[in-house]
Amino acid sequence: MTSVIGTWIAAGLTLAIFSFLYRDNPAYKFAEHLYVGVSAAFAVLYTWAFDIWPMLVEPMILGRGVADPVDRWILIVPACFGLLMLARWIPRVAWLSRWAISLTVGIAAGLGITGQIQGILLPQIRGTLLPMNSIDNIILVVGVITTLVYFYFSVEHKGLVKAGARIGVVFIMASFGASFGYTVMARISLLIGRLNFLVTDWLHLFR
Amino acid sequence: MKRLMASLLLIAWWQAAAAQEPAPVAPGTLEPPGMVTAVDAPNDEGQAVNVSWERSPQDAGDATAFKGYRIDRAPDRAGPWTEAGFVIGGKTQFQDTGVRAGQTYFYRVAAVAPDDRAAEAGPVGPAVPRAQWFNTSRVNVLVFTGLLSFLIIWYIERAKRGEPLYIRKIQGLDAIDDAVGRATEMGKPILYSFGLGEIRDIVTVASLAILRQVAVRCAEHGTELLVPNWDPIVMAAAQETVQQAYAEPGRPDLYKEGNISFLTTDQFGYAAGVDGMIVRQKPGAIFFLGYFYAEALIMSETGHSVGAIQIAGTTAITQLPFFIASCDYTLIGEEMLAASCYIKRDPQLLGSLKGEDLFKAALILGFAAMAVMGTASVILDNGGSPGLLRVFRAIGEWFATV
Amino acid sequence: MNFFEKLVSLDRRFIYLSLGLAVIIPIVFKLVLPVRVSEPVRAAYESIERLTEGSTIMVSIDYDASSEPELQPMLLSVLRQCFAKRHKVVLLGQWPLGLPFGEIGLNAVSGEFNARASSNADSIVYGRDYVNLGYRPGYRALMVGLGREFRDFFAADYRGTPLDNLPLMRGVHNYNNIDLLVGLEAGQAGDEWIQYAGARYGLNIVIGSTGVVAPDMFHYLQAKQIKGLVGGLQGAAEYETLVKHPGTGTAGMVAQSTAHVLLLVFIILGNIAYFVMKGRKQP
Amino acid sequence: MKKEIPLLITFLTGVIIVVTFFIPHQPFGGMQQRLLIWYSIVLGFTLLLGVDNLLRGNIRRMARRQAGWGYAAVLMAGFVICFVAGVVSLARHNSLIALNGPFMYVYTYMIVPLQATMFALLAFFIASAAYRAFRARTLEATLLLITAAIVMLGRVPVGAELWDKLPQIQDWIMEVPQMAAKRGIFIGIALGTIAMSLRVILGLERTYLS
Repeated sequence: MTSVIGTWIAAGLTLAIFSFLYRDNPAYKFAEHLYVGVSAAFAVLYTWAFDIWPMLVEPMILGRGVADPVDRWILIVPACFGLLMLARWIPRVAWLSRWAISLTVGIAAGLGITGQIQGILLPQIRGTLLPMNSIDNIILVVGVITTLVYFYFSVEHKGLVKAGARIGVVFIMASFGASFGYTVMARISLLIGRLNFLVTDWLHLFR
Repeated sequence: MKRLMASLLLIAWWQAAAAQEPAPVAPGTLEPPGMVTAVDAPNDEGQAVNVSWERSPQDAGDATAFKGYRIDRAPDRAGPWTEAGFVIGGKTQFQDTGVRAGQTYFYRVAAVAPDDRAAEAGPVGPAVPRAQWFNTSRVNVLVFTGLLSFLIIWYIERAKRGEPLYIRKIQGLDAIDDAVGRATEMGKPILYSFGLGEIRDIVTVASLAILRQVAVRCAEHGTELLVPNWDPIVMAAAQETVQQAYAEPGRPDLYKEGNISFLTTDQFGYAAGVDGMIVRQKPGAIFFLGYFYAEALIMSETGHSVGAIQIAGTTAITQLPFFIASCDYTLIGEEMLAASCYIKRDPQLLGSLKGEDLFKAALILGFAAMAVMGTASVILDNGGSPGLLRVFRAIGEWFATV
Repeated sequence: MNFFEKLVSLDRRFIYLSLGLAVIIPIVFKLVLPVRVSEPVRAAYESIERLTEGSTIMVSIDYDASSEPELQPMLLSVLRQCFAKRHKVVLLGQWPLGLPFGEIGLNAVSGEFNARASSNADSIVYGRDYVNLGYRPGYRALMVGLGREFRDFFAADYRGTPLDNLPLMRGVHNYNNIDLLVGLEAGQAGDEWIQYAGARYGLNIVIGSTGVVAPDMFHYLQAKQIKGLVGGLQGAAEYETLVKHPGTGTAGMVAQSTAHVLLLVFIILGNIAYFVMKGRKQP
Repeated sequence: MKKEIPLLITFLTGVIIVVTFFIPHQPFGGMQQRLLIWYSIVLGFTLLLGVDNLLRGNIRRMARRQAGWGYAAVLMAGFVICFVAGVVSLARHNSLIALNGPFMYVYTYMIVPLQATMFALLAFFIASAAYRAFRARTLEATLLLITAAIVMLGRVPVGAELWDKLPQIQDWIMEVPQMAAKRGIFIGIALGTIAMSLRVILGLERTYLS
């Protein structure tokens, strides 16, 4: 029974959002605000259940799963940084949140440098070192080179560079076209998913 | 003749089949794995030992006939043994992370049958886990890190010293002045959106530089400039930028703080809000410069429908097709960053762009050279001299990451 | 107003209505078309199929309700294939709003298998055959950190059971103990898995992604940074074909086809109208 | 003080992460792991940042009976329902995502339909945008249109019914020319990211401190 009620709620909300297609209206606004409220509660619950509780409360306060007292009490440092992040809520000390932001930005930047080199540059360069013994290889290498030429900003685009950049644009546009086709596919899939729900899960309740 | 061939084939097949047939083993026999080795895991903190072995003859890929391998560890050849781990059949390696640096360890590996009978091989050792001071498998990353850091920092320094660094002309930029002019002629406002970028996104920083340019032109012509925002922090930065820009041609009186507004942090709420502004105010020119997600399409299509001149720019690859289709000019990816350098002449951006460019030049030349070398080496290899091919492959291998 | 002028100023609600019909009619009548399996999807399937029975596979739920129609069928197919091969599944998530989908999927597929099972050994049991670790914030930092020790981030599973109390996790400490990662991606997390777990630790990765993300994955595929790629609802349908268990992916393919054809017709009409009108303006 | 300490924190953490990438020996290896754990913990708090803003604004709207306060009440009701359901789930089932808990009920019947339908709207928007905006105005746009058409047809079963070569052409476009351009673009983005990260660590780039 509860799932039948649930399905009706879900169907009602789905139709409320779809009603936006006709024009903006109170049903849509209702659903939209409900969504924002619900997802805000979601953020609070998740921070507690998957961050503060298992990563801080359990190891630090309850001492579960940590053998070394150093490992246990050093967690005060990230706990303080986490609280500093929330300093944004109090305008007078909002600047303190910069400390916490700096920590995340510094670590992300540090990971980014070696990560981009090891994760993108090296393997992608390696994948482009190819002999010109097939049409595909030729097109591939020409495509990579001319795209890079297009994004080369510190020489004037004339002569050979201009020709290269022109070819680069052709490749770039073809790739955007492909992205467009795939994106269309994705968006239609989402619609199929929703209409599928309405037809199979909700309408079959009538039968 | 045919018959002879057939019988020959038959014999050959029979012999092959006989060769493949395993040595007769009594059912239920369990033989230990072969060739067990245990060595310190390279390039680590000294917290692991790599144990490897050859498969037991009974380990033939059938989980019902063979369970796996149990790896035992002991501080001495004589024991006492403790189980370090267990892996399924088909595997020939195990990394033991339950060890301490500097201690001595011995290992044995047991083949285990489904009924838990075990046949042990070993012990082998001693293996001593040691910490390394440099991860030798990451030399290539170090070389690239050093090279790139040097190029970028060096060019930033040069740009800071005021050395002029050339940046090519970028098409969409001239269009900015035209667009502002057109909107002014028509007596319509201008709308500028950062999309859903945060202040720490590089593209938002670049967009602020372009906003400044747009704002200066607006102040000169007395055109109204609307900047609806998704992020409150970006909004604050935009207000500051526009206020300064209006002072530049001496029109601070025209600056209206309310025009640079905060809408909502909800994605579709923001899109609906911007759409509403476009439909009501019918801006003559619209700028979408920043980071965009799915809302890009909704907003730019609405802009197109009111006939505004639209200039877009983003590093969000997935949204670029929609901008290209619905906008008059689109700055693609890095072009957007270069555009901000072109306008602002900020030594940091300028210098790092130049450094990146130099690296790109090296890549282009490298790719071309390797293509020639690869082709030549394949031709030579077909001609019977594989030397060059080996060199070609070795160069490729240098870029391997793991 | 002549025909072309009308065409140019077509009410968008007319377009909305025709698209709605193009999608809903095939769904109501449950039309099906045969699905052709492409190479990247087959490669993804094979990389799970070729693993020794009982291998450990990690599945990352990096999507939420907004792309559930595309990625959930992939999750179900992958789980069916894994459980049929008796592979162990370790599930976790990088998108907070998506984790429940992982739990729903595990529950549904293990239920299917357990309904057919006759003994405990045949059943799919939590803790022995699959584990749900849950969600932790951190993205790339988490991915790098797991390369050293899972327990530093997940001391316990999502219900609070310590990892060492779960038989499956007892021997799992880092990526050395994971045979394959299946990343189901609706955004950046896939790139991060490839760059921070794949390139750094040599973790084998298969990506299932939304149609939006898929085109940005082919360069990884060519450089062998990923073993296979399942892209969008079509990819999901192909995977369903391979595991011989048609689901919502296969069912959606006719609607997908009609919608694509309809859109192309609109694009062509729009262009005809555009060129006719342009021609008239320049007498 | 207000800027120096944050800059120092960024510099130190960034440098430690880069250095420990190359030096596995203690104390470096352990230091890296510790920082990564801290990052994960601190990042979780950012989930909370928007919540306060949102709630405060809406409570104000309700209290002052401002225009649209009814919707603000809906928003608050949504928050309270979901929050209570989550607390009950945690208390009774020891897990937020226990399938029979009230939180999953709210998730399945409210969050999923709302979020999924919001995104499903995009299918309609893309259709009307395709009709209105996708014109072969320039050579670039034409090229984009042609590739898009091939991919859209070749990617679905109907493509093979129309012309059996279409799926293969589609595969080839994705795997060769499309991939080549993306590789170029992503190499560019990687270089940009590296440059940005470097400037951030060295304290040259400070916009994130606003």
